[in-house]
Amino acid sequence: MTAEPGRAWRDTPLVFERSRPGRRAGRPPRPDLPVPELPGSLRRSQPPRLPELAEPEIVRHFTALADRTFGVDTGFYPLGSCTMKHNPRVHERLAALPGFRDLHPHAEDEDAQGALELMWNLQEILAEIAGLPAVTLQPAAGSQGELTGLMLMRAYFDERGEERDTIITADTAHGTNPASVTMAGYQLARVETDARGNLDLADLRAKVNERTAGLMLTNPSTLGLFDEGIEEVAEIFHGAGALLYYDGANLNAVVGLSRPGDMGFDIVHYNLHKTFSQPHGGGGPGGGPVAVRESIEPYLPAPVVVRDGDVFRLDHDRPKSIGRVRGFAGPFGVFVRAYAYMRAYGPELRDMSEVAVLNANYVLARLRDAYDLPYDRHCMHEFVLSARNLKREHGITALDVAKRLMDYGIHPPTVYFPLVVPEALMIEPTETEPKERLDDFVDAMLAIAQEAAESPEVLKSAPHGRPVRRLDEVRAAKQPVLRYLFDEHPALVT
Amino acid sequence: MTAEPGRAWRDTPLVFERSRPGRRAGRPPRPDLPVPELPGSLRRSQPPRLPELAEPEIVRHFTALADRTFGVDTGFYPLGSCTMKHNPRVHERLAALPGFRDLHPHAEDEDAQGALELMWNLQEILAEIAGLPAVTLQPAAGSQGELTGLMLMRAYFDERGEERDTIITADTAHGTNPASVTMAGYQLARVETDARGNLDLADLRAKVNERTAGLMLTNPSTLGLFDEGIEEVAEIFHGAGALLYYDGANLNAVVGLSRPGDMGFDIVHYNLHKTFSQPHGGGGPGGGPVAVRESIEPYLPAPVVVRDGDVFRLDHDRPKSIGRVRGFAGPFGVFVRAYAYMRAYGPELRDMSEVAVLNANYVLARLRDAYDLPYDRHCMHEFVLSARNLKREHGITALDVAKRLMDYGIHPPTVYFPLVVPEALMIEPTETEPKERLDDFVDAMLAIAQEAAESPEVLKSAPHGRPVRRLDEVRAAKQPVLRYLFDEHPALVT
Amino acid sequence: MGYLSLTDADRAEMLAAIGVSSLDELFDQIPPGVRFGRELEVPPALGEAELARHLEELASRNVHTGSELSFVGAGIYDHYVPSVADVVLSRGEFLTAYTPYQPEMSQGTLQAIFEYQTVICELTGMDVSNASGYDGCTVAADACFVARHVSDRRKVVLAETLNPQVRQVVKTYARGFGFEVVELGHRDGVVDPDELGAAASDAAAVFFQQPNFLGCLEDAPALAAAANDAGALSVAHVDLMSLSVLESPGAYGCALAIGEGQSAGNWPSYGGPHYGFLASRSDYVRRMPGRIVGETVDADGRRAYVLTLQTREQHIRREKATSNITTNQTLLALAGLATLSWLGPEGLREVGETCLALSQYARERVPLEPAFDQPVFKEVAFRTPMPARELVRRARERGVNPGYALGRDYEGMEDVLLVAVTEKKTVEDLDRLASVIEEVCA
Amino acid sequence: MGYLSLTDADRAEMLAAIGVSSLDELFDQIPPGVRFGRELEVPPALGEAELARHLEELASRNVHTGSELSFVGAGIYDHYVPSVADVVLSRGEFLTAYTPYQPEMSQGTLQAIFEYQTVICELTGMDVSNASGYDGCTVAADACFVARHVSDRRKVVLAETLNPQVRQVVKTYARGFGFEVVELGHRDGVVDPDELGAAASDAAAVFFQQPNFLGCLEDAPALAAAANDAGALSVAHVDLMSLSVLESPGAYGCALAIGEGQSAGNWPSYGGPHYGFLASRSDYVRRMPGRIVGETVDADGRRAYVLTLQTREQHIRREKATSNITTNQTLLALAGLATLSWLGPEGLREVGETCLALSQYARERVPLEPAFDQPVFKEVAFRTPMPARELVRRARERGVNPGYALGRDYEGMEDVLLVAVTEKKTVEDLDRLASVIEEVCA
Ligand SMILES: Cc1ncc(COP(=O)(O)O)c(C=O)c1O
Ligand SMILES: Cc1ncc(COP(=O)(O)O)c(C=O)c1O
Repeated sequence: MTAEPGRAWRDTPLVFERSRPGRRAGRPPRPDLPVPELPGSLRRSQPPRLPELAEPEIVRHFTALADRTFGVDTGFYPLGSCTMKHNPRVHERLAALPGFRDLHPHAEDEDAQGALELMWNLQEILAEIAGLPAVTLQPAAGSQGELTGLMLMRAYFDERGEERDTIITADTAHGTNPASVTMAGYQLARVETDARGNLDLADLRAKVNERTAGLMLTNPSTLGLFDEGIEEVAEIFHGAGALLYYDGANLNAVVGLSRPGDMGFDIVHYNLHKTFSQPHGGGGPGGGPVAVRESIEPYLPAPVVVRDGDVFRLDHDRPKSIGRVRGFAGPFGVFVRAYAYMRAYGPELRDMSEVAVLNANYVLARLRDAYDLPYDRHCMHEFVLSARNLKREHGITALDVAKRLMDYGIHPPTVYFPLVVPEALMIEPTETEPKERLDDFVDAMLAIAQEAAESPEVLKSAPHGRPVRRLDEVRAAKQPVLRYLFDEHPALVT
Repeated sequence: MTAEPGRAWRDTPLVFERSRPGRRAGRPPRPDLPVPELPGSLRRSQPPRLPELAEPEIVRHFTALADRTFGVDTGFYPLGSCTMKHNPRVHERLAALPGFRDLHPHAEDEDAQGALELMWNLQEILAEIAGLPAVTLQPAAGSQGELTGLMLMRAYFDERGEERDTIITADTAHGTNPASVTMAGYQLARVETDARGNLDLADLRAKVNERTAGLMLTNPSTLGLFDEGIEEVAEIFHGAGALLYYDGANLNAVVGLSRPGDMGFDIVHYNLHKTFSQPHGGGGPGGGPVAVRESIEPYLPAPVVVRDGDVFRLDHDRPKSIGRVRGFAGPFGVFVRAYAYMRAYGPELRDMSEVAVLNANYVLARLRDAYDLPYDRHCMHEFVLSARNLKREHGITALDVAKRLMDYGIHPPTVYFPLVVPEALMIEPTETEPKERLDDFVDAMLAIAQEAAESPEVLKSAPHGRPVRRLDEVRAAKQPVLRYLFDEHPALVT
Repeated sequence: MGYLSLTDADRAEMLAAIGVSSLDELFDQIPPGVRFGRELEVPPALGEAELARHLEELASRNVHTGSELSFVGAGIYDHYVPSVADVVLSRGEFLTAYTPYQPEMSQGTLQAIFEYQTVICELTGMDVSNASGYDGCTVAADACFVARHVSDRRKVVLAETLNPQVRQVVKTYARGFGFEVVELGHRDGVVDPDELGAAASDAAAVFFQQPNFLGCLEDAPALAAAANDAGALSVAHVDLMSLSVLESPGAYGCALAIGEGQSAGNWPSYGGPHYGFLASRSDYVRRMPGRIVGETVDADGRRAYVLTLQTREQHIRREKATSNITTNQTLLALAGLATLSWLGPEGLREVGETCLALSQYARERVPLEPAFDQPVFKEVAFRTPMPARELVRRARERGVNPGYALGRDYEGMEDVLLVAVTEKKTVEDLDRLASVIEEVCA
Repeated sequence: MGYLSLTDADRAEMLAAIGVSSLDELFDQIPPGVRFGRELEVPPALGEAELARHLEELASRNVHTGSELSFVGAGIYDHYVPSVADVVLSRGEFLTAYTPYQPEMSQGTLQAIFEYQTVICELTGMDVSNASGYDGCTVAADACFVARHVSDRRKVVLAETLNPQVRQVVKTYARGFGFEVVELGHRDGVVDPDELGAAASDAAAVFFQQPNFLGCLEDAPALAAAANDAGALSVAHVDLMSLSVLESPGAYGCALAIGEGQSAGNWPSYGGPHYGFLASRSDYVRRMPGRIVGETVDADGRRAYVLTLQTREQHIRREKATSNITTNQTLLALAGLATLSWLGPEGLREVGETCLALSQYARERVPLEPAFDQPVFKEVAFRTPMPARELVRRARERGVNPGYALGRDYEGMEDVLLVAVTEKKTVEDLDRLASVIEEVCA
C-alpha cells in the first residue's frame, strides 16, 4: 500500500470486486408462508452473481463513483447541442411528491386529475411556444420525437394517397436525423449548407420533388446559426406538397423570440432535457414531446390528454393514430420538472433564450481571434469554432484542446461535430452561467491556444488532472470487454 | 490562469466572493398589499451584506464545499470516542416524511399521536438498554445530558436536604465532564487510573466523602477498557450516599452485553448521534437522552412523554422537575433516526456491539507491535495506542501519523486524548466497517511506522494529497479572522 | 429570475465586448417575418414557494399507492425502492452530467454503466447488455430492428400474452421496418409451443413474456426452442425481479432478453421515466442499439471505462446506425443497479420467493375462481362474478383497489381481474383483499 | 443485518489474528456480575421496507402543516425552506462528517461555517458568531454564562415578553450559575425601558426579544440603552428572518444577539433539530461558548480555515471552559446559510416586507380586536370573545388552525390568540381565516 496524492480518487474497484460471499444489505419481508415449488424447467438453475455487500460499502461505492463524475453542479459544461443548463433542485422535490411519484400509471383518470391537469397545462405551454396547436407528450426523447414525426408524415400522406419516400436533411444534421429516417422506412437525401451557414436554396430546389415527404431541420442549425432563408425553405417544401419537421434540439435559442410554427414547420419536437431542464442523468432520461399542425393532429400517438370542461382525461379513442410509441402517456416525472421550469419563468422564458444567445455571443467575441471561425456571423445560443489553425500551425487538434480544458476544471465542448467543420469545437454556454464562468472558460481557451504554440506536448498528453489519462479507445473496440467476467475476467496487459 | 492538476479542488472562493450586486436566487411571494411603515428607530438602517448569487452558483458552491469534506460516506473514519458508523440512508427519507418534518411542535397531543408514540417507543427501548426505568428525551447532546444529569443530582439531594458539592471524574474523562461540573455549580475532584486502566480504588476511597454528590464515568473508559472494578466503584459511592453518572459516549461497546443500570449507575446519557447513528452533520445535530432510576424520575425535565392506555401525551405537570433544558420535547428528527436504527436491529443490537468490539480488537492485534500499547488488555469498541515509540526513535508525533494517514485516504483517529496517554492515537473502527477497510487502515498504519524510520520528512510535511497542507493554527488564534470583512478583509500575507 | 446570473453591468460589458449596442442586434439574423412579436401567453412566473404550493396542490389530487391498499400491477409494480437508490438519484454529479462522451470526465458514470451491464447480463444469462433503452416497450421495437438486420424475413410474431402496450409499440414501429406483425393467441393463459413454432417458420423474431401479462408462467424453454428451431430470433420479455427464481432467458437459449426495468429500482411515477433493458448473445453485439460501455486502459495502463463499439451508433453511422437512440435512461438504470446491489443474490431470491408465496396465498385465499390453471409468479388472474371493472369500483369504495381489469386490453376477459403482489404486501393485506371481495360479491 | 459486513469467514480470521477462540473471550473484562444475561426485550428486527411502512404509519397519524391551513407560530415558523438547502442536507460528505478537528480533511465544512458566522454577524450587526448552539433556548443560557464571567453581578433580568421556553431554560441553568432570575412584566404587550433600566441596575445581563413573543415590536434601542446604561449586558433575542427590515441588535448597541435559527432554513420537525445562534461584540470573543472557525494559511501560504480560539473550549480548558458544548447543530446552521444565501439581501427584505404587509392585513381583516396597540412584524395577538382554545377548536373543525392560544403560557391571556403569518401565506388564506373566525364567533 502506498500513499499517492489523490490515489483514492484514482482507484475505485468495481462493485463486484467489493463483494464478499455471504454479505448482504437488503432484507426483504418474508411472510410466514410456504414457497410453492416451480416446475423444474422454469426454476433458475444458476444463481445470478449479483454483488454481495452491506449497505455502508454500497453507499461508499456510489459516492466514490459520483466523485469521479463531472456534472453541471461541478462546473462549466459547454457541451454544444446538449444545453447543459442548471437543473433547479426544487424539481427533484416536486417529482418526488407521493402524489406524483407513487401514482400508478393504470390509475383511472378521475384518480389522476392532478397529473392530467399538469400534462394538459404543459401541452398548452408547449403549443404556445411552438406556435402549433396540438401536442403529444409520449415520445421518450428527441430521437423518438423525430421518429414519431416521420411516422406522422407517413400517416398524413397515406391518408392523402400520396407516395412519398424521401426525407431531406441538412449536411449539418445531427446523426439522429438520418438514423430516424431509416428507422421510419424513408430514403435519405442531403442538402448542403451555403457559405453563410444557411441551407443552400439552389441545392434544395434541385432536390425537392413529388417523392419528397419532408425536410428535417434544426433551426438554429447545429452551427448555431439561424437560417436566414427559412421562409423560402418553407415555401419550397410546402410548394411541393411536402412537410417540414423541426428538430427542437436548439429551441433554447428562440423561445419567445421565434416560433417554429411561424417559421413554417408542421411538426416540432422538444427536448425537455435540454430546453426545459430535466437533468441529463449521465445520459438520460429525457422527454421528446411533439407538436403538430391541425391537419396532422388526428395521427398523434394515443393516448392524448384532453380537457372536457374542468375534467381531464386520456383519450385512447384515436382511430387515425399512428399508434403507441412508448408505454403509458410518457415520462411523467420529466413533465413535472419541465412544467415547473416553465412556470418558474412564465413569459420571461424569452429572457432565458435571450441570455443564452448573449452568453454565446460574448464567448464567441472573446475567442474569435484565437480560433478559426468558419462562419463569421453573430451566433444564436451556441457557435462552432475550428481548431484547424492550431492543427496547421502546431499539430494541435480539437481533441487536444478538449482534453486540456479538463485540466482547467472545465468540461470540453462537443468536438468534431457538425461534420462540415473540420476540427470543430461546438460551444454552448447556456443562459444559467454567470459571466465569471464564461470568462474562466475564455481564459482557459486562450491559455490553451498559447500553450499550443509554447508547449504542445502538454496538450498532446492532457488531461493531467483527472482520475485517468487518455484512453485506449481502439483497444476497447477491438477487444471488447463489455461486462465483468468474475474469475474469467481478462487481465489488463498494456 | 494556469492549469494545475486538482486545482479546482483547491481553490474555492467564499460565497461572498462569488457574489455580484444585483444577482439573486430566491423570489419570495409578494402579495398585492401595502407594506406598513415601521417607526424609524426600529427600521433597519444598513442592509445586511448577504451574498448575492443566482441558484446555479449556490448549488455549485455547496457542491464544491462538500467535495472538500471527508465523511463516513467517503471512507474510513476511526475517530475515537465519536463512533463514526454508517448512517443508514433510509433515515433521511423517514425524517423527511411530511407527518414528521412538517409537524409543528405546538401541535396538540391528539394531533401528534404518531410522533408521541415514536418517542414513547424510543424511551422504552432506551430504558431496556440502560436497565433504568425512566427516560427524558429532551437534552440536545451528550454534554447537555451530562449537565442535566448533574442538575438531577442536585434536585435529588436538595429534596433530601443533603448538601453535597463535589463531583468526581476520572483523569481519563472527556473535557465535557469537568466543564459540565462547573456549569452545574459543582466542585471537581479527580480520580486516577491504575496500571490496568481501571479506576484506582484506593484513590477513590480517599476522595469519596459526605460532600461527594457523585461520580461521572465513561465505561468502557476513554481508553476503551471496561472498568473491571465497576461493582466496587458503585459500592463505594452508594455506600457514601452518592450517585453514579454514566457518560454514554461509549455505549456502543456494551448494548445488550452489559447495562449501566446493572453496573450500578443511577443516571445515564445516550449519544444518539454516536450509538444510534444520527449523522454527525459536520458537528451536529445530536441527541442526549437521559435515563434514571425511579428515585430520580420525579426531577426529570418537563415535559415527558407518557402513555395512558392507547393514548400518548406530553406531561408538563411535573412539580419536582428541574425544569426545561431545551425547547419543546427534544430534537425530534434525531429521534426518528435513532428509533429507526433500533427497530432495524431489534434484539440483534447486541451484534452491533459485539462486532464493534471484534473490529477494534482485530485492528489492535495487528497494530500492537508497531505502536506502543499503554494498557495491554483486550479492548472494547476502541483502543488507545501511543506514538511515543516513533517520537523517541524518529521524532515522529501522533500528529504526524494523523496527517500522513490522510494521504492514504483515511480520516485520522482522535489524537492527544485521553490526556493520560502521551502521543495518544485513539482508534474506534465501529461495527459497520468491513474487514477490508480495517486491513487498509492497518496497512497504512504499518506503512507509516516504516516511513517514520525511512523518510520521516514525508510524515513531517504531510498531508500531501489534500486541498490544503498543514495550517498555521497559531496565527489563526493570535490574529483571529472570524468572519469575512468584505473590502476590509485582511490580506493573507505569509 | 433566480436561475439567471447576469446583472445589468454584466450585460453592458458583454454587449460592448461583442460590439453591439443592444441585444436586438444579435437577432438580426431572424427574418422579420418569423420574429415573434408579442409576449408568450403562458401563466405568470412563480417563485419557488408558490411553485411548490401549486404542484403540491396538483399532486394532492392524485390517488397514489399510499392512499389505498392497491393490487394493481399489469406491468408497473410497487416493489420496494431502497434508500440507497437515493444516493444515485440525489447526487448532483450523476444527475447533472450527460452521456459520457469524454471518458476522463465521467469515469463514475461509465463504471456504473459497466456494472449495470454486468448485472443485466447475469440476470438474463446474456453476454452483452446496452446502457438502457427508453422503456419495456421500445426495447421490443429495438429488438425488432436487430432482427431486421440479422434476418431476411420480414415478419415478427408476438405472443398475445405479451404486454399489450409492448405489442402496440412494436406494431407502430413495424411499418417503418417493413415488418408484418402476427399475434398468437393463448390457450388457458399461455402460448402453445407448437403453434408458436408454426408461426415462427417465416418470422425474423418471436416475442413472448415470462411471467406473461396474464400472470401465468409460460413454458419459456419450450417457446424459445420452438422459435430457435424455426430459425427465428427468440426474444424473451422478462421481469428482473423474477430472475432469481425463474430461469434466465440465456439458459433456455433465447437470442435476446428485454424488459421493463421499473420493478427493479424505479417508482411508478405515472408511467415514467423508467428504463428498458436489452441484452443479447454475443453474436448480435454489433447490431445492438444504444450505448455500450467497455473496459480498456488509459495512457498509464490504468483500468478505465469508455463508450465503445460506437460505429454502431447514429453519430458515426448515421442512416446506417443500429438505432437512432442517443438520450437514454441511464439515471434510472443506475437506480436499478443500486437496488439490485442492495438486494444481492440472496435478497433477490427472497423477493422472488415472497412473491411466489404471496401469490399462491392470494390464489387460495381470494374467494374467486382462478382464471387460468397455470403456475404464477406475482400476479394471479381471477374470474369475477360481475364485470371486473364493477368489482374494482365496489372494492375501492371500501378502500381496497383489488387489481387490474383485464378487459381493458383483452376482448372476452371483461370478467377477469389481475391481482398483483410484491414483497411489500403482507398476509394481512391479502386477508383484507379477500374479505373486501367477499363483501362486494355477496 | 444489512449494516454489518463481517462474514463468518471474516470473523474466524479476525478471531485468529486476535488470538482468541471465541468472541466471548473479549468480554472477559466485564465482571460476571454486570454481564447482561438475556436477550434485549425490544421489538423484533425490521427490514427496510417494513421499517418504512411502520414509520409511514406513525407519520400518517400526525396532523402536519400540510394537512390544514395553520397560523400557528409562537417560536417555530413555516417559512419556505428552499430546495438549495437539500444540497447541504443530502450530501453524504456534509451529513456524515463530524466536527472538523482535522482541518485538512474538512475544509468544506470549515469554510461553510466561516460563511455562516459571517452571515450571522451581518444580520445581527455583531462582530463574532459561534458555529451554532443547540437551539434558541440554550443560547440564552450560554449568554448567561458569558455574563457570569464578564460581570460580578449575580442576577439576570428576563423580559416577560421573551419566549416562555427560553425563560424556562434560563431558569433551569441559572441555579448552577448561581444566578437569580427576575422577570419583568409588560405594558400593553411591550416592556417599559425605564422599568427595565431599574431592574438592570444590579443585573449581569438583561434579555429581551424583538419581535417579542406576543408579536409586538419592542422599543429595542431604548431597551438596549437602558440595560447598557445600568451596566448590564444587553442581550437581544431576534428572528433572522426579520433582520432585513428590523434594525440589527449591533446597531442599537447590544452586547450579544441570540436566537432560534429554525425560521431561516429548517423544517418545524416537531421541535428539532434546529440551530441556535449566538453572536457578540468582539469584547466577548474569548468568552464565547462553542466552536468558532477562523481564517489562516497553510504551509504553502494558501488560504484555509480552522477551528480556533480553542483554549475557550472544554477539551482544552476542561472545568474552566466557556461552555461544555461539543456536538452542536452545524448541519442545520449550514442549511440556514444556504437558505440565506438563496434569499440574498433583496429576498430577505422581501420576506420581511411580505410578513409586515400580511400581518397588517390580518390585523385589519380578522374580525377580532387586536390585543395590543403596537407595531408588529409577522404575528398579531387578538382578543377572542370566547377562550382562545375554544375558538381554536371550533375553527379547526372548519379546517383552519387560527393560531396559538397565549393562555398556554400567560396567565390572564386566556382570551388572546396569536396569529402568525409567513411569506407562504396569501391574501386568500387570510380571507379564509377571517371568514372562519367570523363563522365560529357568530
Ligand atoms: C441536433 C440534435 N438533434 C437531435 C438530438 C437527439 O435528441 P435526444 O438525445 O433527446 O434523443 C440531439 C441530441 O442529442 C441533437 O443535438
Ligand atoms: C467521552 C465523551 N463524553 C461526552 C461527550 C460529549 O457528547 P456530545 O458531543 O454529544 O455533547 C463526548 C463526545 O464528544 C465524549 O466522547
